Amino acid sequence: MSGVVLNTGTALQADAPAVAAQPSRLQRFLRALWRSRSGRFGAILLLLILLATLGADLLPLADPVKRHLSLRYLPPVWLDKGQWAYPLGTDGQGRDMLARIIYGARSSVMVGLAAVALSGAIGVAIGVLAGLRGGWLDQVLMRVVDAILAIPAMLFMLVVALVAGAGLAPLIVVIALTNWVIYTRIARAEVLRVKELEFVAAARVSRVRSSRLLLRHILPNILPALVVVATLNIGTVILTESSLSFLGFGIQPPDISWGQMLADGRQQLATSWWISTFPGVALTATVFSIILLGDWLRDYLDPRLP
Amino acid sequence: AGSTTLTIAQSNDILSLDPANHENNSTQSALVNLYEYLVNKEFPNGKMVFTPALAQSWKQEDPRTWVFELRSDVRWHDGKPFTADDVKFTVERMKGNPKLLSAVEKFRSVEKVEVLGPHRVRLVTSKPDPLFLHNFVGNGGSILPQHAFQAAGSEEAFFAKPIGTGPYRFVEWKKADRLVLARNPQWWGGASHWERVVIRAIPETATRVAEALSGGVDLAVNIPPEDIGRLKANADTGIVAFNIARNFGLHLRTEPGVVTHDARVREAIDLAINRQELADVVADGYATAARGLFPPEIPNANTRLTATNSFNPDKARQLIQAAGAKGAKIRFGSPSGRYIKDREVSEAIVGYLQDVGLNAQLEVQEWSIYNARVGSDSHGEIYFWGMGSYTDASFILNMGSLKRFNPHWRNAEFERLATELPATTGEKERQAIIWRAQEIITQDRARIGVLYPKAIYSVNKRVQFAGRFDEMIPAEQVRRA
Amino acid sequence: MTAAPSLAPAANAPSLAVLQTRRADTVLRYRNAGVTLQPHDGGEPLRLVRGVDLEVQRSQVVALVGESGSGKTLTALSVLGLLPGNARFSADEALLNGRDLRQLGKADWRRLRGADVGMVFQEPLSSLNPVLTIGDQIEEVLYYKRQLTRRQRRAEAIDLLARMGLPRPAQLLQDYPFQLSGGMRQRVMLAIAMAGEPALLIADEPTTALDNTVQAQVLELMVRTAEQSDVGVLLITHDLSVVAQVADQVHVMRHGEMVESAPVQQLFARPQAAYTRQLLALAPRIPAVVRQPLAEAGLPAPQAAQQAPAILQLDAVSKYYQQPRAWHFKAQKHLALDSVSFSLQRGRTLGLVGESGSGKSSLARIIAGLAQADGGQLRFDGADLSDPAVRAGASIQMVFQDPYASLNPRMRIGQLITEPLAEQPGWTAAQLRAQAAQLLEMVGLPASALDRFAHELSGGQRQRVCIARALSVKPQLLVCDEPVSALDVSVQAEILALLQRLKKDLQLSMVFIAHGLESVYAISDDIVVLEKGRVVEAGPRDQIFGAPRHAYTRSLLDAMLDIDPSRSRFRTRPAAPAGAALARVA
Amino acid sequence: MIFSALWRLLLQAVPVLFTVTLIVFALVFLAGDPTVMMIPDQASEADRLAMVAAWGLDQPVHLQYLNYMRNLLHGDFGTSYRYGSSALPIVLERLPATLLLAAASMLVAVLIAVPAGMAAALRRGSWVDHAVSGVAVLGKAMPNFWVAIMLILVFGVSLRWLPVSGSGTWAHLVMPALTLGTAFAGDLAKLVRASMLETLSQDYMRTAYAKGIPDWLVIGKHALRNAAIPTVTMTSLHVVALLGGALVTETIFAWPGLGQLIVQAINTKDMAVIQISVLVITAMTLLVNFLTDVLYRLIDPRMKL
Ligand SMILES: Nc1ncnc2c1ncn2[C@@H]1O[C@H](COP(=O)(O)OP(=O)(O)OP(=O)(O)O)[C@@H](O)[C@H]1O
Ligand SMILES: Nc1ncnc2c1ncn2[C@@H]1O[C@H](COP(=O)(O)OP(=O)(O)OP(=O)(O)O)[C@@H](O)[C@H]1O
Ligand SMILES: [Mg+2]
Ligand SMILES: [Mg+2]
Repeated sequence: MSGVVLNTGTALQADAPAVAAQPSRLQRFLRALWRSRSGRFGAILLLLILLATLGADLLPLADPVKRHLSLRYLPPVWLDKGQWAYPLGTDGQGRDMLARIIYGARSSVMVGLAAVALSGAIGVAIGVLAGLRGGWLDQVLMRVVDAILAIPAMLFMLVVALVAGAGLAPLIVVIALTNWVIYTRIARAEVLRVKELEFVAAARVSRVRSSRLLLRHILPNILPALVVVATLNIGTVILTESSLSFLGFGIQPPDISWGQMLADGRQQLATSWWISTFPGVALTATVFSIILLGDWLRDYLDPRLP
Repeated sequence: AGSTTLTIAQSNDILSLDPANHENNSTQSALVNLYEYLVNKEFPNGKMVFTPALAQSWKQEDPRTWVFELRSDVRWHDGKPFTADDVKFTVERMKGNPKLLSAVEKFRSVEKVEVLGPHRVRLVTSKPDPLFLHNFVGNGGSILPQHAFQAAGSEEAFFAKPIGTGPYRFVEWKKADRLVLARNPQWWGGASHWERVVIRAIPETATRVAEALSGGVDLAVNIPPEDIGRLKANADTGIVAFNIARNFGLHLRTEPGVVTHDARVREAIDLAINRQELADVVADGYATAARGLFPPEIPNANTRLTATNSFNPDKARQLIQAAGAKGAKIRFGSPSGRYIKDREVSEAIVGYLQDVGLNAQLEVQEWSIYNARVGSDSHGEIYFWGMGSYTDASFILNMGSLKRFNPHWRNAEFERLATELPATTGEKERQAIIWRAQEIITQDRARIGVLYPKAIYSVNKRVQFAGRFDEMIPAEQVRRA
Repeated sequence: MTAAPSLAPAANAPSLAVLQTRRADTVLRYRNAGVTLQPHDGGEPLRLVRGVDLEVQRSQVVALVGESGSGKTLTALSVLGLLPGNARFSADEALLNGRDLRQLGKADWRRLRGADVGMVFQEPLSSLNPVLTIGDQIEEVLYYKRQLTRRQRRAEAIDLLARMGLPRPAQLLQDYPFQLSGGMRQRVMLAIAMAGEPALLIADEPTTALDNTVQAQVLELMVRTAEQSDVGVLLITHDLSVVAQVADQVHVMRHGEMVESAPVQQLFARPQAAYTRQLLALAPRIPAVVRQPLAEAGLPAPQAAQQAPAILQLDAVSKYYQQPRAWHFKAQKHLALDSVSFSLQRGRTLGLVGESGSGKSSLARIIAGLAQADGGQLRFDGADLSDPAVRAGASIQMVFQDPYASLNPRMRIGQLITEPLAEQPGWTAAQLRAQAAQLLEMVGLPASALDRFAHELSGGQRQRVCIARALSVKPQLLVCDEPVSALDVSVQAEILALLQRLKKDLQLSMVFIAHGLESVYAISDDIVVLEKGRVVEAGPRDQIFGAPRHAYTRSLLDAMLDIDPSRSRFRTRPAAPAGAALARVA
Repeated sequence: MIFSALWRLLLQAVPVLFTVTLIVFALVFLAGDPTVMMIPDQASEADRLAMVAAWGLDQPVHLQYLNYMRNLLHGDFGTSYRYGSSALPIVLERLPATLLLAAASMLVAVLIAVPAGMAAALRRGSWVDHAVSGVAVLGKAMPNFWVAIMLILVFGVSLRWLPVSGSGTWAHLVMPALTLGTAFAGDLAKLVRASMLETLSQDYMRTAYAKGIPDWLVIGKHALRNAAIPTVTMTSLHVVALLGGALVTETIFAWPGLGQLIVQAINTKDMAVIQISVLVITAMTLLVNFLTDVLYRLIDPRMKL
């Protein structure tokens, strides 16, 4: 043959040092997070919220459910008649707002995390199944998804609350019951995309078992998109809890949640604004930080961006 | 809103234009402007009396027979005259249709209706009915036009554009938004006061208060005590607060196996509650502390059941100690937002119970679930109930209703009284039975009265309205200031 | 052979000299131009382009060549003031049509673009706005650059398209880019660039993505347009045969610097820079002898293939695709493969050629088992491949066109290449790793690559990984679907050499698909020519290349560009260009 | 393609609508006896049972469902327990208000988000970009009812510019539309920004700039239209979400939409009304999806129907 010069030498050696200096994945992740201004802000904010939530018992806080009928509607400390013992004031039952907000974070954050984890697991499993199998199974599952989307969440709520009673766990179940369809849709779309990618075809040619195809090739490649959706979804779910509280279906006393405080205090927004505003700020800050993190994650996981 | 329009904000939507097919006070409070009763109930000086309305007068020919003389100058909104046939039609319509919600309470004792003349009608009951006149007031009591039903062809068609005899004509009903009524110039009581009456449904309290403040409505019901200051401070608005036919009470389980089976525990619960503090602080003074189950305006209400000296936490602690129930878990069910301050009251009571050594736990439920639990007997040891719209304290002896609310409570004397009452006709004797029944049930603490709440309305300064014990809002009684 | 075949003496050198003296006709002149880029993350500024001298005159085609990333596009963009926001341009002199590019404001740039300089961008489909009609995209230039009325615009647009040799120009105005073929799109791009009657036309890799046949058409058109409209052309490419065919003057760039500038004949005949020499040496080519009639070349007449057993046999294989249509319930059936039959003998390589869309990939996927044939039969070693058991036992592997896309980005190279093995019982992790290292060595990669991810390798390295993976199970048949067309010239050469060596060492049989005929020639024993899903010609390589029988094969071969500047098919002034040029100037 | 798309719409609609009736029926059945909610306190158990029988609720559940479906196929959509009249008109009556609010909030969102998102994309990294992103996230993170009440307090009570609640005039629409629109505008602005950035980095944008035509034309014509597809997708999802009624917002502003109706129907277990509402929403959703597909096709000729 002619015209083709054998040249099997490669440039690998040249850039070998770069490999040695490669930081670990976690390090790279954290470094990238620190470099992004909004990502850093969101991470710190969320960390503070989580710390306060987990360490609430260690903090010198008042009892969040203890009523002081003589100290009702106490304004925050920087206003007239505010007291240092109740830095953020008290509500209509004379309970310490600061303690309630910090303890309330538990249910709100818990609902967000647990409902998203649960619905994510269900939704992804079904979506992957529909996307991989295709055919009639896909059609049936997708029609069910369409139907679920049209059925108001309230109806599920009512049934679950009747069967299981009100409370944190039923609430999580209900949100998961209506929320999984989001993940199903995204997982299915992603599977349909990924399964057409050439590396999947390559794996097929290599006669890779379907379980391996799923675990090694498909799942890892649909996960980034799902992780991003999930982070953003946590914020939405926390807001859903507050809407449900507004309708009387949220977390019920004696459990405390921001949504409940917000919904209860809305009547007093004009007279004792702090009762509804502080939980609102806490909730907004949490959702804000999660969205910021989610946005950052989206950029981080996008291979096209440096 | 022009000065000839009256706008009323209610806290829920009108359910139906059929006065016999809803169980909702605010619906009826709107419909009284459209339809009328044979007689009215008034509460001068805190006592109930019947006054003439479409019936000029009535008399009892024997314990089972009543004759009404009807007004002859009454016309339906379509101009046709009102006659005894309409009364017969109204009564018989109810008896023929079990789906009508008012059928469970209205005209049950009526055996037959005889039209004696165009404006005279006789009703015969199957047995003596001391509460007979109550049939002609309240939900289901509104008289409907026979001719218009026939002309419309179907009930649905009639209620699409209903007519009555009342001071205001139907104009438009936009569900979940507003009912619009207009002046009836031919009303028998003289031309009505307002050109237009608009009754709006504003479920969100904060919005209702905002509408009142901004002058969007003249009258707004269900104002929370916290907003009173704002409404008073506002130049155009003031408030009225008045007694109403409601009570807040607790229902306790009595069957064996639950901790409240022990009478001592039930008594301790009763003693632990500081009703005065609830009334003064939690309800901001807009409620009356009482152990009774009916406010005093209700006929035969036992006025001896007051809250005086009922609060005794020390004794309660002793009783609990004695019963060995210290730290016992008590589940306390409460609705939230159904009645004014319902949850706050419940939260406070749970606090009192904890103070005397019970491990009380609040279980707040959304209303429809809560209500279903009452029906299926699945609440915990205690649940909160706001009863209302009763006509007479003899209601306590309604065994059907008792079964629903206290399915496990048994008391031989009470049951004997319940069988004796229908046979008893004398005013005095009846009162003795009914008072005793109230005593038994509160002493046994199957039900414990807590408060008689008041209604609070916001009233724009351009109108005057004092509020009614039965919570009706007849536009004719709202006057330009 | 190592160098370009018999170069003609630099016949038109004097004429070029004449052209260069006509300074009045200089459209673009850069002296010591450079582009500096300030990275977003605040690092050191990068000098991406430096010391570039450039001169383009009317009617002259100046080529800018160089490997990928050498700064060609940046240099071109600087002429239009379209450098990225964080890039800075500097030069001792930068004149376009007499205007100093270093002192232009925003509005000046806008006036200059389209009117003084028009540009044709690299990818024809992505460079046209997908949601606007062709007419819209041309007419807006006519409106803003030449202030034509609506009626004039339409007439002029039709005229432009017609001049570009596009059929049905009036209807084309209503069409959207996706409705046109690659060649048509490229011509539309050219029409847009020419709509403002610019003095300078810049064409950035205008034919890289195109077929041989279409490439020839587009080049022809460009050169013709330049001549007729008296436009200077700056042509950017890395394909030396294109340069040889159309350029008058050539600049070679590497790492942002100009390494050599010379008239075209001189550059091909006497390359000065080492890099230029390397480029010329790597360019794949077909021996000139083959391109002459066989008899002339004195080659033996084509002979029938030896009677070795067939490892793969296709018998009337067909494939349909569904195409949905507006206003119809039923989708249209589209026949992508129409009774394709051929056989491949053990140990031989079969080259599959044909223009874009002729069904090559469809066939490859069917052979590899990624798609089902709708008719016909495939036999592997005599056994019917439609039998799942036979399919499971058939050791067929595939190498895909895009090495990056065919490697899972989230798996390490070591795992990737032994994945087919891991499916077989009896392999321990350590054994797999050792095997992986061995495979890497075989394809010429160091063991250090085992723990890397695909994105940490270069394109050529990735394709080696793909080959290693395909070879891990010691397949008997390897299907390669355009394994080199996405790669640089130098890398292409590497991969071809590797395949060649492995084939010999491992006794592989191969199906090799490419649209670069040079590489097919280099590697195949037999050739099958596909046209619209049908086999039009099949036979031993030298017979197909030397004595094509079918007209379609001939047209494919004719469209190949010679890497010899003296054999230009496009220049209309080969012998006496000076005269032509002078005549125009006069 | 239009035909087959319509055909596909029908083919999808039937199983979805069927599934919906089945799920809703099962849920309402599980939610328990509706008569409990209806009867007055005075009623006895016998009264309640009489009502159960009158409504046919004493039949086995599968017969109830079959009965319901048979009536449905005969065009009888059932009777509302709560209103005592046919359920279909009750639901249809609420549709205009719901659609009006959905459309108005969509308009608000688009009018805010498109310019904001474009400005952010065109000045990527500048203070405009940061401001848009910040406000967008904030808009999403604030609970709807909080925003709604604040709007009422400011514009209704303090400034008295707008009517506090109700429906009827355009002025009534402003605050509910703002509440829903701004919440969605945040998401939409971020999406517009992202797709704008994506579009701006495309090769054809360079071609457009290289033509030397005015910048507004490059942005407004070449970029915006290409960035429109994801925007349309998201907007249609938003509209679909609002079809079910914006419960919270409707309640606060006393807006007589489907959301309030459905909540009340669920609370009273008003089977017929729940069924029809959900069926109507499903049908509307499918229709919106179809129209979205048609719109895609108008924007981008490459889209398949
Ligand atoms: N916007 C940019 N930001 C950072 N680096 C860039 C940018 N544009 C180009 N470069 C870098 O500048 C160098 C020259 O790029 P250029 O596009 O001019 O190369 P080229 O010669 O046209 O290559 P090819 O043949 O691959 O098109 C490359 O290293 C490229 O990575
Ligand atoms: N999945 C598919 N659906 C519909 N049509 C298809 C599909 N795949 C290929 N085709 C059509 O089949 C024909 C052959 O396509 P194929 O990809 O095999 O061509 P090719 O020869 O590999 O072309 P290229 O050189 O451009 O890769 C083309 O007309 C193509 O449009
Ligand atoms: Mg380039
Ligand atoms: Mg191909």
